[in-house]
Formats: sequence, C-alpha cells, structure tokens
Amino acid sequence: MSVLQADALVKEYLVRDGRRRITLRAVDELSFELLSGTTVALVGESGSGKSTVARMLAQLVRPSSGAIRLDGESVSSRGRGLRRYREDVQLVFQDPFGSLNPFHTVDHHLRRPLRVHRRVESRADEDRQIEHLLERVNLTPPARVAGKRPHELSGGQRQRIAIARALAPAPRVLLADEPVSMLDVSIRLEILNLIDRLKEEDDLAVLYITHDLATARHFSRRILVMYRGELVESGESDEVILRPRHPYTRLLASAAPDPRRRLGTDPVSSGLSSGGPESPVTPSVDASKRSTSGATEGDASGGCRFRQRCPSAMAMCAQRPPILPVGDGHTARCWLYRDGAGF
Amino acid sequence: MAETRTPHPSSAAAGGLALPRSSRARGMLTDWKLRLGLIIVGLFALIGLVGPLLIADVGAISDEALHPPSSNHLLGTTQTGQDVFGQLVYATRGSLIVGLVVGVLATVLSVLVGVVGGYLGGRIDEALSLISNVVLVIPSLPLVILITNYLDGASILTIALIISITSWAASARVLRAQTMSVRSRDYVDAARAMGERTWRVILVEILPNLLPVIASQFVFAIIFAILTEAGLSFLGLGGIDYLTWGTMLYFAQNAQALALGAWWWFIPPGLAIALVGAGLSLINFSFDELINPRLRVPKSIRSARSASRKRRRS
Amino acid sequence: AGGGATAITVYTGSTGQLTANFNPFILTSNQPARGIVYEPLMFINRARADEPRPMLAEDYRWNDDGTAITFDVREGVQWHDGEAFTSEDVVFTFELMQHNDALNTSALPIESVEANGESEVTITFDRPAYTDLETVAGSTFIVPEHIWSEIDDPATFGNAEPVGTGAFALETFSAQSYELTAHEDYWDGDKPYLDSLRFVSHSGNQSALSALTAGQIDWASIFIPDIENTYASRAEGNHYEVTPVYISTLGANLDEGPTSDVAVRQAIYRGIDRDQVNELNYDGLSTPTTPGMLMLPREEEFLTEELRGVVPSHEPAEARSILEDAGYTEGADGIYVSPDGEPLRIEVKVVTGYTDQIATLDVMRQQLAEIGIDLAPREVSHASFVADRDNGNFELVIDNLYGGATPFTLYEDFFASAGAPPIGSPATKNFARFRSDIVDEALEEIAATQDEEVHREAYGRIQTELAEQLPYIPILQSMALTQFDGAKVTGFPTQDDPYALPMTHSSPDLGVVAANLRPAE
Amino acid sequence: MTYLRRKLVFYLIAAWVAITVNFIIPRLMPGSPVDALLGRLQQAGGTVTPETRASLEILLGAGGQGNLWEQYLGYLQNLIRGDFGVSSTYFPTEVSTILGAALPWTLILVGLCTCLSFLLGITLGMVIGWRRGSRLDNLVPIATFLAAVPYFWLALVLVFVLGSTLRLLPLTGGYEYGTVIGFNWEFIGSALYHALLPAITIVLSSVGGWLLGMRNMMVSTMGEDYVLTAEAKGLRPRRVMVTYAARNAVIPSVAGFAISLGFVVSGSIVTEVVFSYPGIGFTLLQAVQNNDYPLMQAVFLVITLAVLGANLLVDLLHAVIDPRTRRAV
Amino acid sequence: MTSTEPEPTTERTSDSAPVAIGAPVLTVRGLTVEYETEPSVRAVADLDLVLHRGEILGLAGESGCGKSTLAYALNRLLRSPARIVAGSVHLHSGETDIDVLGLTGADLRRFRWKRIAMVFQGAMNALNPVLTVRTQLVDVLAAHEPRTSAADRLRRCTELMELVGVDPVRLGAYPHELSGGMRQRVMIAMALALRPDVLVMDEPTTALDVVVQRDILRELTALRARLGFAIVFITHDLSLLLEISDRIAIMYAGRIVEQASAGRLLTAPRHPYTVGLLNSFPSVTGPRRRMRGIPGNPPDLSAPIAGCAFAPRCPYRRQPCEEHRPELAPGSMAACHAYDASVYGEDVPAALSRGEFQPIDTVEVIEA
Ligand SMILES: Nc1ncnc2c1ncn2[C@@H]1O[C@H](COP(=O)(O)OP(=O)(O)OP(=O)(O)O)[C@@H](O)[C@H]1O
Ligand SMILES: Nc1ncnc2c1ncn2[C@@H]1O[C@H](COP(=O)(O)OP(=O)(O)OP(=O)(O)O)[C@@H](O)[C@H]1O
Ligand SMILES: [Mg+2]
Ligand SMILES: [Mg+2]
Repeated sequence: MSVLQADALVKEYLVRDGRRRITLRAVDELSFELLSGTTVALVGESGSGKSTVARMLAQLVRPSSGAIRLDGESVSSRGRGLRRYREDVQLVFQDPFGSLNPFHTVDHHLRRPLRVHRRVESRADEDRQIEHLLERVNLTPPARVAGKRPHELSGGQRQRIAIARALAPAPRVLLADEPVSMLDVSIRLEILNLIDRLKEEDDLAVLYITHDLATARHFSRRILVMYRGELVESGESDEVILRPRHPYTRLLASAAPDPRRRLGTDPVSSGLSSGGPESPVTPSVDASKRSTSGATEGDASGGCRFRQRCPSAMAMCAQRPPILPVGDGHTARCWLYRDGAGF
Repeated sequence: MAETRTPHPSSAAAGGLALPRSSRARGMLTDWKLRLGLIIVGLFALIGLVGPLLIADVGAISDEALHPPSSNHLLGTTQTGQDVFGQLVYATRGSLIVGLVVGVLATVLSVLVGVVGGYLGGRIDEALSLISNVVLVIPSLPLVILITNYLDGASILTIALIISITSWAASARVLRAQTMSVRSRDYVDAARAMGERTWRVILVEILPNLLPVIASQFVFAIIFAILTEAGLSFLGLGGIDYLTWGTMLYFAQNAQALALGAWWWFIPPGLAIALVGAGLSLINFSFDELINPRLRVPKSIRSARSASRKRRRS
Repeated sequence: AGGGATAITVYTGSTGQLTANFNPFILTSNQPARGIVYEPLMFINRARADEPRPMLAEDYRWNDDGTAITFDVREGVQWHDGEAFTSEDVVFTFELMQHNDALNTSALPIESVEANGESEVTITFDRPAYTDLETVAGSTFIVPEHIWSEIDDPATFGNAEPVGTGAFALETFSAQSYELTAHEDYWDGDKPYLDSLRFVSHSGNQSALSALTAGQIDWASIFIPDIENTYASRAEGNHYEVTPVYISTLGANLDEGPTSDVAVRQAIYRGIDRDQVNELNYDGLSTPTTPGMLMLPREEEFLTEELRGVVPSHEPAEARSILEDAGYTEGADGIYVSPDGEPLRIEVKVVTGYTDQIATLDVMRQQLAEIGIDLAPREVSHASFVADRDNGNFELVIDNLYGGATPFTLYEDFFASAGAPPIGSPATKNFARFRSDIVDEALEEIAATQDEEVHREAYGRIQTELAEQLPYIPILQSMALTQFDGAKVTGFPTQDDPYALPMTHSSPDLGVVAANLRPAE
Repeated sequence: MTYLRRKLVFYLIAAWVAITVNFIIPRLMPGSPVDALLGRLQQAGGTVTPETRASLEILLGAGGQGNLWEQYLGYLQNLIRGDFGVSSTYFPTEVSTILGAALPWTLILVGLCTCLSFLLGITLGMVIGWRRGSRLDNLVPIATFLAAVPYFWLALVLVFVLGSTLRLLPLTGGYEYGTVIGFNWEFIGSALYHALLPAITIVLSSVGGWLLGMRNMMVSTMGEDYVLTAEAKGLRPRRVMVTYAARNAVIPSVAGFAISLGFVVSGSIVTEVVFSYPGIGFTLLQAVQNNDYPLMQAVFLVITLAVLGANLLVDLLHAVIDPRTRRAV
Repeated sequence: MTSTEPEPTTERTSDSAPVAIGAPVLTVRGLTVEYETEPSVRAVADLDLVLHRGEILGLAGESGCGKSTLAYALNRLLRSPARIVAGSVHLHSGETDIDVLGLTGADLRRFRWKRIAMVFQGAMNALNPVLTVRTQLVDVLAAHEPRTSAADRLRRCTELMELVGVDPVRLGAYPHELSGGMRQRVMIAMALALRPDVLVMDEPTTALDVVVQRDILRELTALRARLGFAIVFITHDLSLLLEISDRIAIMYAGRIVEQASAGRLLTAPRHPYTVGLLNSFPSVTGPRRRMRGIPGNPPDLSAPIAGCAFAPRCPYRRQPCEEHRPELAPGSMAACHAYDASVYGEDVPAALSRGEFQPIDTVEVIEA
C-alpha cells in the first residue's frame, strides 16, 4: 500500500559561482512512491541529489515545487500537521558520529522523541519504552547502554541508537540516507539486516539511499537511479542492476567493484568508457564545477544531462528525454527507448 | 564527495566539540598550566571576595606617608599614608567586578548575536554578522574613551557596560562560525526532524556543545575588560565609585610614585593585572586544548625530546 | 647645570603638540605671546601690592568719575620687525577689542579710544572702570597695527610669526619646542641679558620632572612631591620658589541642604586639621589662609584689625558644641542628626582625576568623622562638576577661589548678590549663592572711589561678614612651585624680592622675569 | 573580483557607521566644550567673566544650527572637505593641522612596531610550534604573561628602569629638542633613538599574542595530511616548516592581524602618553583632558579609518596568501 | 617465521597486462608500533610482510586495526606519540639494501619518496591548499634532483600530468580548483614523479565516486604495468581489493591474520575473520544470500590480548583460542588454531572450510 508519495518534487538552490548567482536544480521533478513493508533504494553518484530528496521528505528542506503526499493527502509544512507528519516519517542519517549529539546520553536521545510525540503517559512508561527500543535494535542490556554518551559507543552501536531514535515515534516510513556508508564493512550487514527486520516487523516503508549497488540490490525491492537531480531509471532491483537500460546505470553497474569479475571477465577493459569530466577526453572541463553544475539553468533546457558522457549520445539527446517504459515496471529516461525498444 | 572514511574513535570527539570524557577532564586538571592558572585566579578571586571584609577602612589616612613595606603596612603606604595593601585588596574587587560584568555581558551578547545568527542563517544572520564585523573593526579603546568622556562621571558599572558593548563582536564571530559548524552536524537536523522547537534546538542541542568555546571567550572577555579598564583608569577616565588596579596606577602616577621611588605603590597593581591576565590565559589554554585536542602536548613528546637531548649531551 | 648660560630651556606646562599660536588675545596661545613677545601698557604686580609699573606706557591717569583713562605712551619703542611703536598701535589694539566681542574676553565697556598726539591715548568707558585697571593696563597686549590691520579675523588668527615689542622674538618653531631670541632694540636698557629662551612641551608632570631632574629644563613651574629630596637636593643650583596663588575652599550650597545652616559650616571650618592636610598632600608647603578671604601675605594690609592673626584652626570640641547648640544631636553611629532628623551626611563633589583634591577630601573625611559629620566625596566629570556647581546642584564642592591684583576682584566675583541667581540658573562665580546686604553695600562703595581709606574700611566690613558666614569654607592657600636652575641663571623673583610672579605660566609676569634673567656668574 | 568588491563595500559601511557614531555620541551626551574650556582657563589662573563665556560660545559655535538631519549633512560635508573644525585646546588651530602633525609619528611607530612584533611573534610561534615539546615551550608561559601585562605599566617600568635609573635611553619626546624636523640624519637618528623605548614596549607587550596564536595554529596545522605528505616527499624540514606548515598556519593570524590591529592601536595610545610621544594617542589624551570635542572626534575618526584601511590591506594580503579566498565564497 | 614466499605467478589471474612479479622489494620483520598514550596502544604487533617487485598487495581490515600505522611506519612518518618498538624494514633496490629504520637526517630524506611514495586518503587534505599543483610537484623534483634545471622540471611535471590523464594546463591550479578525482590523480602523479620502488596507497579512493574510482584504478594498474612499481593498497573495501590486487593480507588488531593470493582468498578463505569479511558484502551480480556481517567490536588495542584477538567474535572459538595466540606459520596461511588440530582439539570445522561464518546457519539462497 502506498504510504508516501513524492510528486514532481523540485529543489532549487541559489548558489554563487564566481560572480554569478545561478540556480542549481538539485532535484528535478522527481516522482516515486514508498509502499509499506517495502524497501526502495535510491542510488546515484555523489551530488546527484539523493540527500536532498531525503531531506525534503523529512521536511527539513522545503521543496521548491511539487508535493509530498502521505496516505494520498498533501502534507502541511508547519505546526501540528508537521508534527503529525514527523510522527509518521523518520530519518536516519549517514554519519553515526554526527547524528548523535555528543553532549547528550543515549537516554536523552530516545526520551526526547517519546516526549515530543507524546507517546508516553508516565515516566515509568517512558523508561519501559526506551528499554524496549534498545532491545529492538539489539542493544542489550539496555540499562548499560542508556547512560552512555555517543563517544563511548562504536559506530555500529551509534547507528543502532540512531535507528532506535527514528523508531521511537512509531513511524510508518523510514528514510535511511546512506545509513552504513561510514561503517566498517563487517558491521554494515548487521545494520542493514536490522533495518530489514524492523521493516518486516513494523510493516515500514523504507527508502534506502546508497551509492552501493550491491546492498541496494540485496536489500530493496525496487531501485531508483538518480543522475544530476533527475530520475533516470527505476525498476525491480535485479532488473535495474543486472539488466540496466539507461547508459548511466550501465556505467554505474560496471564501475561497482565486484570480486566475481576476478573470476570472470577482465574488469578493467570491460564495460563502457566512463568518460567522466576527469577523463583525459575532456580534460579542460573544470571539474570542480561538476558538483555544483548538477543542473544549471543552462543545461536544464539543454536536453539529456548525461549526453556529454554518454557513448550512445545522438542528436536527439539535445532535447530532454521523457521517462519511457522499458520493461515490466521498469522505466528509463533515455531516447534509446523512444519507440518501445526496451521491450 | 561522499565521506566514507571511518573516523578513528579518538578523532570523533575531536571533530565534535564534545565535552570531555571525564577521564580527559581529570587529565587536564593535572596539567600544570591549568592548575597554575586556577591557583592564581582563585587566589585573586578570594582576595576580592573576602579581602575587603577584613580591612577596616581602605581610605584611612595616617601621617606615615610613603613608607616602604613593613610589617605594619605589607605593601607600604601612599602619599597620604593610606595602606597600599588595603587598596590593592579593594582594587582587586573592583577590577574583578569589571572583568566579570564585562565577561558576562559580552558573552551573553556574543552568544545572542553569534549563535542566533549562525543558527538561523539568511537575512538575520547577514545583518547580525555585518553588525558584529563593523563593531569588530572599529577600534574599541578610542570609542570607549570617546563615550566615557562624554558621560557624566561614569560609575564602574557604566564603564563595564561600555566595554561590553564594544567587546562582544570578536566572540560573536567565533561563536557564529562554531555554531554554523555545529549546526551543519546531523544531530541538529535529527533534532529538527524529530520535531524539536527552534529555541530548544539552540538551547539543548547546540549550546552545550559550544560550552568550551563560550568559556574560552568568556575568559578572554575578562582579560580584555580588566586591561581596558586599567587603560581607561590610567588615563583618568575610569569609574569613579570603585577602586580598581587601574585607578591605583592612576593615583600612583599622579603622585609621581615612581619618581619618588615608591615602587611599592606602583608595581603591585600592574603586577596584579599581569598575573590575573596570565592566570586567565593559562586557563584559556586548557579550553583551547579542549576545543582542539591537537594542541595537547603528549607526554611522550616531552620525554622523547628530553631523552634525545640527554643522549646528545652525553 | 653648568655655569652662566645665555640660553635656557623653559617649561610653561604645555603638553602635547605645540601649535604656532602667538595671538595674545587667545588664551590658548603659547604663554610667551602674553608677556614676552607682546607687552601690556603697565605691569601690575600680583606678587606684592606694588604701584603699577610702566611698560609700554610710562604713566596713566583716570578722569574724575573713573570713566576715562589716559596713558602716556612710551616713545622710542621698536617692534621686532624694526617698525616704530606708536600711540596708534595702542588705539588700534583697543579698538580691535571694542569692535570684536571675541577678543574682548573681559568685556571691557569701551566706548571710544583716542590718541591725543604721539604720546597720549585716552580710553573712554560707559561706566566707572577703576576696577578694570588690571585688565586695561595690565593684561591687554598691544599688537602692531601695521600687521594686524591686515588680518581678517583676529579672533582666529594663528599669528605664527609674531611681531611684538617684547624682550624676545620668535626665532624657530616646531611641534615639540620653539625658541625665542633676544630683541636687540628692546626699550628697557640693557635688557634682556639672555640670548635665547627655548620653550618645550611635555606629556605632563611626570616627564617634565624627569627632564627637570636631568637638567634639561632650567625654569619650570610644576608640582613636585617631596621637592626637597626629589629636586632641590639633586644638584647645586636647583632652587624653588613657593608662591601662594589661590584659596582652596569647600564651597557650600547656601540655599539648600545641610550646608545652608551656618552652624554646619562653622563646625566644618573648625573640624578640619589643615596642618595634616598640608603635610600629607602638599608637603607642608601650603600656607594658612584667613577667613577674610585674602591672599596672604600680599594683601595683608587690607585685612581688618579684628582678623589679624586669626587663622582657621582645628577645634573639634568647639565644632561639636556649635552643632549641639544649634540643636544637632549625636546619633548612634556617631554622626550628628539635624533637628529635622536628617543625619549630617554631606556629599562633596570633586572633579574626577584631580588627585590632590581627592586626597585632601580623603583626609578631611576622616577628620570630620571625628566631629560627627560624614563627608562623602563624590567624583564627577569636569563638565558635570562645572554644570552642577554653577547650577547649585551640590551640597559641597571643593574648588579654588582666584583673585586679582586687589581684593576687590575676588570679593565682587564670589560674594556679590548680583552674581547669585536662583538655584537652577547658572552662576558664573558666586556658586555658593552668597547674598549679603553688608557686602553688596561695601562693594558699591569701593567701586565708586579710589580713596584707599574708604576701601580699607569697606573691606573690613566684608571680611567680618565672611568670617561669620563662611560661604566658602577656606582650607588653605594653595601654592605654585617654581623651579629654576640657579647655577645657570639668576634674577628670578624671590620671596624677598617678589617683583613679579615667578611662575612660567603666569602672564605677563613671565615677560618681566625673562627680561630680568642673567647668566649666573 | 567579487571578494574585493564585497570587502570594499563592507569597509565603506563600517566607515560610515564609525562616522555616524562619531556624529551621534556627542549629541547624546551632556556637557559642552565651552564649559570645559572655561574650566581649563580658570585652572590656569585666567580671568573668566560671563562675557568670556559669551565670546567663547561665539568662537566654538556651540549650540548647533538647524535640525539634526541638517547638522548631519553639514557634518558629512565638512568631513569630505577634511574640515574637522577647530580645536579648543589649540585654538584657533584647525584640527586637521594637528592631526597632520601627529599622524606620521603614530603611523611610523605603531605601524613599524606592529609589523615587527607580528613578524617576530609569527616566527617565534612557528619555531616553537614546530618543535613542540622542546625546551622552547617554556616561552609559552612567558608570552602569556607578557600578553597580559598592561602596555602603560610596562612602559612606565621600562621608563623607570632604562630611562630614569640606568639613563640608557631618552625618556620622552619624539626627537631631541633643537633638531630640525626634516630629512637629515641628525633628526632621523634622534627620532629613531627616541622611538626605541616606546617601540620596545609595544613589541614586548604585543608579541606574546601573535606568538601564542601562531604556535597553536602551527601545532594544529602540523597534524594536517599535507604536512605529512610534504615530509613523506623528503623535503627539507625547513621547507616543510615554512612553506607547508607555517604558510597555512599563518592564515588565521593574518586574519586576526586585522582585528588585533585595533587592539595594538589602543595599547599604543596609552604608551604614547607615557612617553610623551607626539603621536595621535597622546593627542587623544590631550583632547580628552581638555574636553576638546572636535579634536577628540577627529582623532577617533582618524584612528578608526586608519584601522579600517589597515584591515582592508590585510584582507588583500589575505587574498594573496590564501588562494581559496580569491574565489567568492 | 614467515609465510611470505610469493604465490606461484601462474596462479594470478592477471589484469590488463601480465606483470612479472619479481624479487622482494620490501621486507618487514617483526614490526611493532606503539602509541605511547595513556594507556599505550599497540597498533602494529610483530608484523611480517614481504612485498615483491611489481605486485599489488592489498591490505584489508577493520577500522583501527593498524593499517595506516603500518603504512606510515614503512616511510618513517610516524610522529610522536607513535614509536616503533621493534622490528625491521628493509628495502631492496637492485644491489642496495636499505635498512629503513636505521636511516636518519639527509639519508632519510633522500629515501623518502624516491623509494617509497605515498598516496593518502583525502587528496584534498594531502595537497597544500595554498600552493599550486606545479609548485608542489616541482618541490619533489627540486628536493631530490637538485641539479635539474627549472625548465627540465617543468617538462617533467607536464609529462607526469599527462601520465595520469590530467591536462597539464591545470598545473597552475590550486587544489581547491580541482575535482576530487583530479586531485587524487595529481597525488598519484606526484607519487610517481621519482619512479619509486614502492607506492603505498592508504585508502586512496574511499572519498571518490565509484565511477571515478574505477577510472583511477584502471589508470593505476596500467601505470603499474608500464613502470613496474609495487603497490601496497590499503582499504577496508574487500570487494575492491579482491578485484584489483595480486595478493591480499588481512589485518586484525595489529597483526596479519591471513595472507594469500586474491584468487585463493576469494575462493578458499581460511581465517574465520576473513570468512566473516567475505560474508559481509553482497555481490552486485552474484546470487542473493542471507549474510550476517561480523557481530561484536574489534578489541581494545590498549589492553594486552592473551589469546587470539578475534576469539571473542569468533563462532569457531575453542578454549585454546582464548589462551594462546595463533601464529601465521609458513604452512598455515592463516593465524588460526582451527588449522592446527593439536591445539584446536578437532579437525577444521566443515562450515569454516566451506567458507561459512556462522556454523549453524546454512547458506540460504533466496534467489538465483
Ligand atoms: N544547502 C544547499 N545549498 C546549495 N546547494 C546545495 C545545498 N544542499 C545541497 N546542495 C547541492 O545539491 C546537490 C545535491 O546534493 P545532495 O547532498 O542531495 O547529493 P547526494 O546525492 O546526497 O550526494 P552524496 O552522495 O555526496 O551525499 C549538490 O550539487 C549539492 O552541492
Ligand atoms: N595519535 C594516536 N594516538 C593514540 N592512538 C592512536 C593514534 N593514532 C592511531 N591510534 C590507534 O592506533 C590504532 C591503529 O590506527 P590506524 O590509524 O593505523 O588504523 P587503520 O587501520 O588505518 O584504521 P582506518 O581504517 O580507520 O584508517 C587504532 O586503534 C587507533 O586508535
Ligand atoms: Mg548525501
Ligand atoms: Mg587508516
């Protein structure tokens, strides 16, 4: 069942570029929906706007246009409506070292959301709930953990606290912005498994943001691929990763490290030419602009954003491609599939 | 770029402005710099606090004019036979009052301007930081001189007020930068996403993490205030209702104490200023080290260096 | 200090940058402008009750009602630029003042100025002006018409290259010092005896004192504590002179507050131990004053018999009984309480930074506490001190009374009811707001005549009244110290021969003294 | 360049604020220059009558004409013409003349000393930071102490010890009496000789701050990866220290230099007083003691504008040494 | 004492060009590094390592296991409070054999970068922000080849930039004007400036995008093929290591617990920790499996560890594991008691040899 819907979300930033002030479209008309009990992964390179999406959904950033719908209803961005929305939609941040206030104890971090969202009647009830939350994220014994401050915990433990905090208001949607990218490989799985389990238990709708295609594939049902603020491909996880359609997704998939390649084909010479701005092919492009030029006004009108790097670029790409179906529930924003070529 | 580096356990505390682990705090107390600073400042604070209670009449004159230090008069007497030690005790209170009042007022102002501006951002921040930058570049002593001179025989509190008004800006700038850095931490967003109100985010989530910085700015404001007040008083523009180290110096200077060889009248107040200033700076060092753990000199460097020195010598 | 120098260095108290201002009409001009470079018609000695001495005028006379004065202008005088000094210059100078309020700082009521030939100038006033003699003859400096007639606005004329008639003329000038050299054609015989005078600037007493003890200054008037040890005994020729210059007083508010009760003023008068004040604050150099408010010993001859030998003395018991007789009772804390139930807690205002006065008050506070009066010094800025004092917004102020060449000036300034407006409007001098018919009548009589006997008798009446009323409670006669290097130069006024005030900052006296200085043998 | 333009705009605003504050303060405060001048004359034994007051009021133009806005416009016009009015202390000398004579002394003394102590502090701080933990660290508490010593007190003690007692150095003044100001060796030599004691004071009491700041920054910077990389590159320690560590560590000090400049100027005001140094600080004290409002205001403005100008210069310097600032932020 | 004989070259499934793996170029024996803090931390303990000419040695392990410390120690870059307590590092270059730990002063300076160059994680931080790229490149040349002319050096800089695929026009740029990828390339160019024998790369691509990372690695392997230097590649991204390195050493708590060719490590891991690591990341293309990661935390290096440091987290632990520390014996390839029946008391657990971390769980293939 669709819980949260993003409807043509746009976020524009005014940034200073040298002398000029330019509008940067960090997110451009993004639409998707989150279903309860389902994980959707949002992948894309750095600066493609993934976090901006999460922050808009968490109402930390106001969308420039577009709508967010909870249970099909447009949500309010202030006052009690906002508070109710936040009860339902919670966010887990990337950096477990930064998302917990070093000054406060674990107890404080969990007690506040309970209080703010009035989920408790009495202090004893509060204590019980905190204990329960800690147990749910496998932090036992709760009493030992509750009094600690973040710096006394390991990264994995902190991230579990962060998740427990997000669970405190009993949300229906969990937005996880690269929840494990700062953790050691060995503990990543633990966190992802935890989220997965909680999703099952609470019937959560989860948005899993990552740049790691492997975990995206393994932990989500659907994958959305973003490139410079645009949704370029979406579909069932395995479809998108194993049979990518959009040239960018192909590039991404081929670039992901994969020990299995060692057993098979030569990794280095396989796949597409990446031809990024750093490549010797276009060395004079000021790559420092890359991160800010996600979608300047200049190229917003200028057709497909990937065309400079795209091996299959053609004349038509100067116009912005529409989202085209390429398979069962699988779409790509690419002219290659303009006449149903995807099927 | 995605920061995917896994920070060291030790660098996490360094990155945030976390309060010290209790062990670190204990380690700091053993630091001789902090200890010395605390002893000096504590001593003067004690003198300023209880000293005046023990002295009958600081203005009491006697016919023993300009006597050098003796058992009767620990620091000798002034030209009107007043006891220099007694004056020093009272002056300690006066100077410390100026220091404290300015410390508190300037810190409150700088927290208001710096933290609020840094947190809210946007137009408000632009306006506030313009104000603080302007106040910052206008040299304060001439301005204070100008104002006090126009004022009608200013009291010590007025003087403190004026010094506060001209001395908060640097702190505000530091605090603004720190606030912006703390503000960009995820835990602030986390608190917002959780539904905390703005004032609560500032007070509960941000301010505690700025405490070491605020404390450092507070200490600095005290030093600045004591020095400025001394300068003002020395020029004859000080507060008129309280004895401070600066007023003592002014009177000593006017009575040509140095020309008369009455060093006991002139040296102690200046030395007191320098000592308290140095003591406070030493305390500030520890705050600096708290904010920036890199500044701490590990013991092993010292021992390694001294060992290598010994080796070279032998 | 070497022997016999023909050039000496003088410190007049100028601090900071020197500016090349030698306009004698402006009080901010450099001191030598008034007395050394430019000269008055007569010299009126304020150090001793002398007859006015001839300078640019050889003599003067009043008309019968004192509304006109005629000067016999000296002949053969040359300006520094070689032009001849004439009676026209005198006329020009007084007309300049007549037509220019800004220059007429003493508001001389000049009606007309006329030269009667080469050697006589008559100035007519619109009222009897006997009492203005000091200003007209003694402190109006004659400027050359041939230069000053060209000046657009003499009131703001900097006059960087002054041309006067005085014994020395300006030679070089810099922001730190300037030098005057002898005027070869000076009218007064062989004078001057010195070749040059260098005037220097210092940041203040401290640095001037250093320079003085280092032998870098030969003539100065600065306050030096413990002068015997810090200066006089340091070098062979180091001498100093003590000159009484004003009476320091506690000015009382006679219209309001505790001090409006004469008993309180009398008690304070007796409660002060002036010797202690003198010893602690003035190294014992100040001299006792008289309740008759005269400068002693110079004006001793004007003191009424009754008050001869009477000096304010410390009589605490007497003070207490005065208070008790007036109905005051001693409170539990030792402070007297007035019949109205108000404790005698009296605030005394003092200018912040006037350290000697502050110290004096410290001493007196302790002394008055012994007679049950709680003196509470309060420091205020100079500006508000002046404003409060003049508007009557005070209980007591510590302030100095300045007189002129005769007692009349001080009496008229401070004690005439004409100068005592109601509280709230500013008084120029009589801030105590002393009003007494006796005094007013006596002053009128004096102003109307030159008869010395009448003067003396009227002064006596005034003094008796003042000694009773004590509107300004006298403390001491404050003195000025003057230091000079006797090993280099001689010829300074001394106590034995006070031919002029010796201070470097008193005009025109320093001109007279400068002309009299000789290299030491 | 945007950076520069932003800075320029900022300094214009700051200058305008200073100018306006200067206009407003006296209008909010009690007291009048005429009263003050009268008081001063009286002290000196002058004769003061009601008429004297009247004539002085005419001279000093007390009692402003027109409403506040007109006064403000007039004030601005005068400023643009460099007309600060007439000093009451030095009447009838123009304030601008007095400033003109005082300014070079301060600029040279304070300017040179500030630069000297900055360079000295930076260099010492660099070395101490570089050899952290060595015996050089003992300089730190000394520097702390020096930084806390009041300028004027140090000055007086130095005067007492070096000048009065040991008679090594001249106590007061900017040059020997009798030397003629100008470009001659006698004068310059004498000026340098006289500047020595004030210079020592200013350097001694301000070097500590620079030293400490630089040391701390140096220590922090030494932990940066690029310093480690430089070391790994096998560069000479001196090059690592200067070009890699110090070059970066000095950036905050340079930024702080601007701010501290105001502090140093304030300190030197008092120092000039002690040494009767014929500079702007001493002039300010004169003005203050004589309630010479026009002069006081002008000195405040000149000091402020000088500090602002120096700040601007420092900002330019900052742009030179830190390439990151050249791009707009 | 060591297990560092090279794997037979034939076993390598090579990258683009076959690189002849030669004689050892760097030998580390018994290296022990401590941080002399309160309490002191033994970050590298009794570590042996041999690096061969032209090979890529991957060094993997959890955060804080001492990888960076080891890297710094190789180039003598450790600063107080770190101290090399014991061991030796030798660099063999042609005839010469350099005792790295014995170098001092000018010798050490000449050694650095010429023999061992380094690329650190954040190129932004490793480049001096206030100097242009050119200055920093020239610095290296000037320090080591003082006799070359300025023009010469500039030419070399141009060549180096071209070598790593950055337009030489960018030589005049300041670091902040370059993108992350370009900065990292500049760092690599700088590292190659003196044709070092060994390149130590400490997480050189962690901060980069996968696509950019791929580009750089591609370039790096090509350069290695051309220039023949050896690389110590440090990262905790095991899947990356497995893909690019010839040999991999797994570090845990300051020690190497397993060393093997990349191929063997992937197919037949020995140490339970390695097994756990391999179970910690899914494959992009492979089948879906249920995976666990490794529960628990790395040990505190400041307390002495009696037995196997991994024992507390090890599902295969037995009593002896907590008492005796297993050595990385030449034959065993893994420092684990499980391969020594005499200590372990039983045969190698079957699940372990199947490469399963959890002995109870069977691999659950959810989807093909
Ligand atoms: N507050 C802001 N002001 C201006 N630009 C911003 C702001 N926040 C984000 N951006 C820009 O928007 C774009 C998208 O940023 P976002 O953080 O959403 O990317 P991301 O996909 O999360 O990247 P990463 O993988 O690095 O986290 C970037 O180009 C970024 O520079
Ligand atoms: N300056 C230091 N003082 C004290 N201990 C330190 C210091 N630097 C590192 N350590 C400790 O040494 C151990 C090894 O650190 P090292 O940086 O070598 O780990 P690493 O494997 O590189 O980790 P990462 O993957 O996070 O980079 C860690 O436990 C760390 O806490
Ligand atoms: Mg992000
Ligand atoms: Mg590392």
